[in-house]
Amino acid sequence: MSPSTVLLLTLALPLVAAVLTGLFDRRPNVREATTLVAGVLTFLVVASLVPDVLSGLRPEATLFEVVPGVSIAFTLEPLGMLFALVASGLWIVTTNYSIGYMRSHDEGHQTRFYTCFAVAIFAALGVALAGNLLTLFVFYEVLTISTYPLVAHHGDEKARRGARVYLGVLLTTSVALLLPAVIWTYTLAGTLDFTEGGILAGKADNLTLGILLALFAFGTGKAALMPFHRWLPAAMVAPTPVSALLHAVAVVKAGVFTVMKVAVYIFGIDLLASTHISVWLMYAAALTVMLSSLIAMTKDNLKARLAYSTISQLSYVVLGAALATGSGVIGGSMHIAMHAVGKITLFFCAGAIYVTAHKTEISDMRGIGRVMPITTFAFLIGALSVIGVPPFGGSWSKWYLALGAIDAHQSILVGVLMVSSLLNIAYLLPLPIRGFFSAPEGVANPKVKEAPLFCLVPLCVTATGCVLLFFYADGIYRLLAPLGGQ
Amino acid sequence: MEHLPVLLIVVPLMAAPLCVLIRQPTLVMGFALVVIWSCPLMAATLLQRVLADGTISYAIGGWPAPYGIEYRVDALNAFVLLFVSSLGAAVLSYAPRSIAREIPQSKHHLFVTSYLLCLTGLMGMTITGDLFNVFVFLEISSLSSYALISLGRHRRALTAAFQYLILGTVGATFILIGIGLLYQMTGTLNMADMAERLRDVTGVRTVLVAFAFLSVGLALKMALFPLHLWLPDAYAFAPSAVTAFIAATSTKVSVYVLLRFVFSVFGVGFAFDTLGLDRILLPLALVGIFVASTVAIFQQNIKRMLAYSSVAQVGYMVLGISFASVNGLTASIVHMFNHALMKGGLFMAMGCIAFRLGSVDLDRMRGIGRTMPVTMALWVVGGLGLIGIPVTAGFISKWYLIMAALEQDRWVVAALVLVSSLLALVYILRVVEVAYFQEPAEGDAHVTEAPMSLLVPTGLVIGATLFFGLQTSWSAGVARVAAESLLGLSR
Amino acid sequence: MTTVTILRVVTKILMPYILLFGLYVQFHGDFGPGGGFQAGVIFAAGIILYALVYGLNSAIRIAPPVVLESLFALGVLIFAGTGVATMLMGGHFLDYNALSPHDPIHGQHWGLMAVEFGVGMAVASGMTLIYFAFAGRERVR
Amino acid sequence: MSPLGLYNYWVVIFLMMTGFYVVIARGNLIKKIIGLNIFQTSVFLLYLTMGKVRGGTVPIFAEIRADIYTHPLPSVLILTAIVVGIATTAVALALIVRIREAYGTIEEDDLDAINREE
Repeated sequence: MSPSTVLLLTLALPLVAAVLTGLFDRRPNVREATTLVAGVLTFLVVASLVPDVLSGLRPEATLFEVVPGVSIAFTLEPLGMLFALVASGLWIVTTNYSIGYMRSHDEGHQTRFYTCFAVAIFAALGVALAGNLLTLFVFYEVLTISTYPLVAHHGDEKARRGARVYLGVLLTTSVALLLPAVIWTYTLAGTLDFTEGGILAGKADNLTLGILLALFAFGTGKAALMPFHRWLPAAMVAPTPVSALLHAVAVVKAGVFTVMKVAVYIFGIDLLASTHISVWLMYAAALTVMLSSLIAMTKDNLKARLAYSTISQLSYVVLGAALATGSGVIGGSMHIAMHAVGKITLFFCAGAIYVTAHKTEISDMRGIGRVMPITTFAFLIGALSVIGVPPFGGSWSKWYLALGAIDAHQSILVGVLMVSSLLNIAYLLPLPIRGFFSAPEGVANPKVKEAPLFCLVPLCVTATGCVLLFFYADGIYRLLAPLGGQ
Repeated sequence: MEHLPVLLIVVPLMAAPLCVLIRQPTLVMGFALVVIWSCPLMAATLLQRVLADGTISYAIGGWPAPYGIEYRVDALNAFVLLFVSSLGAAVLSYAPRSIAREIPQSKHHLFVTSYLLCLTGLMGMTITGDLFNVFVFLEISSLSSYALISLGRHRRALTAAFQYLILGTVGATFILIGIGLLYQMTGTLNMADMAERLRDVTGVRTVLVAFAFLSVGLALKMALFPLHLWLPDAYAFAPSAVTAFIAATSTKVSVYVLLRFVFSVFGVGFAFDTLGLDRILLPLALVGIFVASTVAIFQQNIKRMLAYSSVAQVGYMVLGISFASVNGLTASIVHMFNHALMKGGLFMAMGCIAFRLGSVDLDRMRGIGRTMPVTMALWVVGGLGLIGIPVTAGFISKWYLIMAALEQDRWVVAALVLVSSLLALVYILRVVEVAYFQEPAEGDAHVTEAPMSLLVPTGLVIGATLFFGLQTSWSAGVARVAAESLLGLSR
Repeated sequence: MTTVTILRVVTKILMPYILLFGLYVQFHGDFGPGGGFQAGVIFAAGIILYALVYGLNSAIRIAPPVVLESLFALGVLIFAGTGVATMLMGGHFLDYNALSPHDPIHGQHWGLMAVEFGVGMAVASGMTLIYFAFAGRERVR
Repeated sequence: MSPLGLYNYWVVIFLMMTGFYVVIARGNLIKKIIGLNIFQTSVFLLYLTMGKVRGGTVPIFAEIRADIYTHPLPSVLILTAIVVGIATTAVALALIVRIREAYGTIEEDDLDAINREE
């Protein structure tokens, strides 16, 4: 099979899975098996392209010409490769987890759930493989639409209101800011292809570029740059596997991925560095990091706290892009993967606690570590990775980000990174601390025990992943090295 | 082959009286379907030939162009002919099952006759190169659409049809006055000939008055805000198939005639530089988009909601015209097509819902996403198109429109267009929430999916909106050629 | 219905002349003022007069609506059919010259005659139908 | 030419405005249709006026040979327009009859009130 066929196969697999899950409405076992098989196959297909990309090949495929000179086209480059691996890999784990969660919770409309989930993965892979800005935008919107039913899953007034905010913010920003940015870029550059070194150099004055960058940065609502972060906490009404999808695998990562991609392949980091148009974006991102960490500390609801933590972590990636240095870009990109694995662990644990102990507030979780030791331990690992403590994956991305900040002569930002790590500790560690060291209160109910196996295995897998990523970060670095020009 | 332009008109025109002669409902329908599907085939052939060889001219009665009536086919009207006839055919294929519930059987052959006449009128308006012919065909299509609308089950269909008749006739008479004044100034009725002769009399007041009468008349027929008052009732109370047909074709043809008058007869220079048409059209279009979209949000009757959305969408088409640039016109023309598909498909889906529920009220649509999953899925895809989400055809229209606005540095207009699509989001989402996230009412829990004979045509039309959201060389590509020729940039 | 003898007798006398005049106007159309539309209206007026005096039912007996509908359709078909015939004979649509290749004037003549005949038929039956449609309604309240 | 020399146009304008006013201002549907007819008639007159040539005779090609004919084309056009007008009136009257049957009134205000109640 030629690499371009493989590329299209990657996209086709989740789509086929979506159709099949829809057809197997009456047979839940077959339906979920289909999702699992599709997930494994997708991951394998994506992984099979890794050697090609490492050796410098860029597989391509083109489908339709939508506007003159711009087609629905796919190109696989390192950043996309990383995102595709993360999305398809975590799809498998999340599916496993969903089976446990959805069944033990007796959720309704499970077929709709799996179908939309598969479509969302399809869209995320489309974003990852997009060969130009238009394709990326198309899949970005498909992702928004396909996750809307997931957020509104429960169908009650609360869920619908949350979903309305979710859809409202994401569509408003993308239609009102991102779309004009895309069209404007097209009128300026005459192309939308992702090109190494960018396509905008020399095409417009600094003011125009600055406005464009702002449109892109804020238009990518999924990157949750303040003040367009409201959708993330609102989407917390969704079932936990959905939150995992939104916060770790697909949605937010598609957002920061877009920002990174635009910075690297549309503007080009040299252009950003030489014109200094992205300096304000660094500070905007830094502000988001600090503010959302502070807000996270005030939240007692575990999922809400994790949501604000996600907002803060996403801005690391945006910061990496805005730094416009090799290390910054690599650090930011790496953080996409590191945070994904760490955060998904945390959400899995939150879900597991909710499913078994029916607790949502952190203050109610005293002594949870005594009854659910594995879950709480996994939570600790995930938290440490997100904080950036060795030997966990998250430490590497923060390391490179800090290097990038130094390269860009932004010592304030180095400070921001340090302080925010401290804040991370302050809002993430209380749960395991209380869980292990406080006396059980209420949770001492004898019926409460460890989460179902389908939930437990995935969260152990991802927790292990946090550790493995620390030792195998070199591979990711080699993959991403071309981005930073190293 | 040489007779193709006139056959396109004569075939449905002759089929209409034949339907009266046949009378037997099933036979009539079968016959009409065969006839009506031949129209898109002919139109496609025409379009293909026009794109390959340039404008085709056909002299009726053998009298050559400036004296006799001429049918003149170029890329623009071949495209309009193609989509009007295709949607006409698609909706008629859907009609048999739909009208079985909504129209007494004794009137079926008259329904088909009026339908064919209406299509004939619309295609005639499009194909003819003669000004007076435009009026005649306009009245043929209008009269038959009044009759079609009055067939609605609810008695308000009658008052709606009457209101439309009054306003439609006033509009048509305005057009007639305009044509008369132009004839008085130039002594010709042939469009191409008139365009030549008008150059000598550009400044004369009679021409200005003629232009005013024509544009107001056409604005009435295409329901441009604030002359849209006939439309919501007419769409809401007509039989489902009729609404789908009229919504998909009628206003678009009026927009086409406006394009023809402004660009081919009067010329860009006169209309935009001398008269400043854009200064009138642009605000009207924008206000229309916002007011109609906002009103749509508050409708309980979903057909009525979609009707208001149609008024807003006409605003987008007119907005594109007001830019008077290649991209602007491309946006207008391609949106005529895309909107025809989306609105046609949406109203067809509404017909499926009305078929099962007997109502199109939002309250009755609770939980319909579960009881009629396919219909509702199609509806949602159509709705996403109205918002302008990528992959749907509506996105392509928005793309060209924004591009046209940006290249003229009209930031505010571009921003307003984008914000307005969020209003569409609100009214579409309102239905989606009710349909998917609320439980069906007691009496409606047993409702099942619409029959295949309704679903398949609906699915085809909605599927086409997805197809033309990706493969745009057949829609936007042709629209671009047409736009260039309207502006005199090619051929 | 009250019978008014004078009206009935006068109508009986006038009827043939009205119809004859209708035919005159019809066929004189290509020499002088007249033609299918005017003729059709005059013809219809004759039938309507009959209906007024002798009652709707008698009028419907001599001109049943079903027949009128068909005649209406047929009239339109004759008009359009002439056009198709000219096309089949090698001309453009409604190019009457083609009807008689040797003598175009004759062709014009025949073509006009056929077209006007169709128009006359359609208008006469259409007008009568409209009258029947209104006259045949029950009184509301 | 004095303004009154074009008296036909004054008549046209007078009829047009009268008809238009009746269409807008009258609530009775039948009166609306009458107004519409007056409105259309004014346009017919407009066309006929523009075809008239002063001193011209009937444009019929017959034994009488004259030098000046009235322009026949506007008359022909207007014949078509008259037919269209008749068809419109017929459809309108048919609708009015049906409205009367369905609502029991043909006054616009009453119809609006009934429609609003529903």
